[in-house]
Amino acid sequence: MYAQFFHDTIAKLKSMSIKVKFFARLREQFGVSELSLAADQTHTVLQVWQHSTQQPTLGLNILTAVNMQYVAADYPVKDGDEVAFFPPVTGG
Amino acid sequence: MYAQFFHDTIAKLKSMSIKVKFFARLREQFGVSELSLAADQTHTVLQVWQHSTQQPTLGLNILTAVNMQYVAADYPVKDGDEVAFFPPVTGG
Amino acid sequence: MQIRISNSDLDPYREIQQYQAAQTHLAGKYGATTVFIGSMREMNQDDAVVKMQLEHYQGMTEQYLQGIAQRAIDKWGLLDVLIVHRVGEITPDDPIVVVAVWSAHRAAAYEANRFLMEELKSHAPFWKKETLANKQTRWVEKNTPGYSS
Amino acid sequence: MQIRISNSDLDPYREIQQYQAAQTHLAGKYGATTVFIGSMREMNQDDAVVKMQLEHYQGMTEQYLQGIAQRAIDKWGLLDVLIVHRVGEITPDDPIVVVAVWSAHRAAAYEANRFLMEELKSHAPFWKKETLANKQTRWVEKNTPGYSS
Repeated sequence: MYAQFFHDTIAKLKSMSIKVKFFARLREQFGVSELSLAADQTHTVLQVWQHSTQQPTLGLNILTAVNMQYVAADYPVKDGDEVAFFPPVTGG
Repeated sequence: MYAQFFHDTIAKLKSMSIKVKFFARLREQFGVSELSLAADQTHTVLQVWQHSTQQPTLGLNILTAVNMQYVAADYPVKDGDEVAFFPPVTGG
Repeated sequence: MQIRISNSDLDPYREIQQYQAAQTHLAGKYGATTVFIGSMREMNQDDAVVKMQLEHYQGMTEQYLQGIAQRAIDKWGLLDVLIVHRVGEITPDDPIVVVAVWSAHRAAAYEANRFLMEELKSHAPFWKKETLANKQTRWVEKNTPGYSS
Repeated sequence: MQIRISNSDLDPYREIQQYQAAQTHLAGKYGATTVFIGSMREMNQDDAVVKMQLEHYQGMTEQYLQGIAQRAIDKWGLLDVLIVHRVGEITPDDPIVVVAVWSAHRAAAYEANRFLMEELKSHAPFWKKETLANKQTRWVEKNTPGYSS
């Protein structure tokens, strides 16, 4: 019982926030590569963007990923997720 | 005048025949890789084939070249030409 | 299959040779190997470029490249795939990416290699920041087309 | 451009590296290099093959390959082309042909490389005679298709 309580609490503490990442031009523009958001403020990728950048809209050419998978702006975000925003990719 | 005569004669001697080459399976089949034909017996690639192999027809999959360029069986052959016959190519 | 992100100088041909030599399952099985090597040019969009910073999204990049390599292996029945991509600071003539594909026959090797490069260029999270001869810097935000019209 | 017929063992990656290193005009100009390497497989048409004799029409082969290399350079504006083809006796896993193309951009490099291999396979005067595991010999008289349907 006691062990279960600790297990649950640690799991909660670990996942009580959303990790937000910015890359390349966006990282420079916002002056930050990574920040944490409280999970209760956010329900979609767009809302994560709004809360973390204070910008109402997400530029059409900005790419979005949750847990390292490409997703659309209306994708639901949950506790412990890693959400990333970045400009068009130019590898190779 | 004299020099011109020698020049013409040497040119004639050098080119009084047609060089015939066989490759791969054809070389093995006819037991010869190269032979010479008198130029006056032959007018086309097909005739070169007939005279050098004693076979009346040229197999459809046999490739023919004159002076190292692909040509058709009715291509005219002249003194000094190199005529080659070979099976489908399989390089690479 | 190997996917590798390299923070230091790449020797593309040695990468391939060493990888191939270690893949004993390949010996005698592959009839076709295709290789693509992308290298840094000294000019881009009519400007002289003196250096370039290559950034990537660690974790997502590897996962993405593994995904496309596996898709290519499944789709074309490839024998093996190697992808090595450079990150960090590079100068003109430096290799940026190596994609090598081993296959029984050439059609699969050509098509899979091109598929991998198009997917990598379109979706793998890498970014390039150029430093021009006049010291200005700029983010590259578009690629050249992969298929000529 | 270099066209070479080799009667001895080929080290394909070293061939490319050495050739490229000698082409100082390439430095900083090429963004894309494509390579095709054809190698001998231990199986052909469901039979185990122990060795192979590669024959060519000396003179015509070189002339033909130079012709297609020049056509590719002209058509795609390539920076350079290297073709090396093995002749003589080889065993499984040995390289048979190397085609390398240097270009500013990748579309040209991919398309030209494939064009060169298809032309080489269809028309360059080379022939293969296989020796099977049961000691039988046979001339190969058809190639696998270059484009998958």
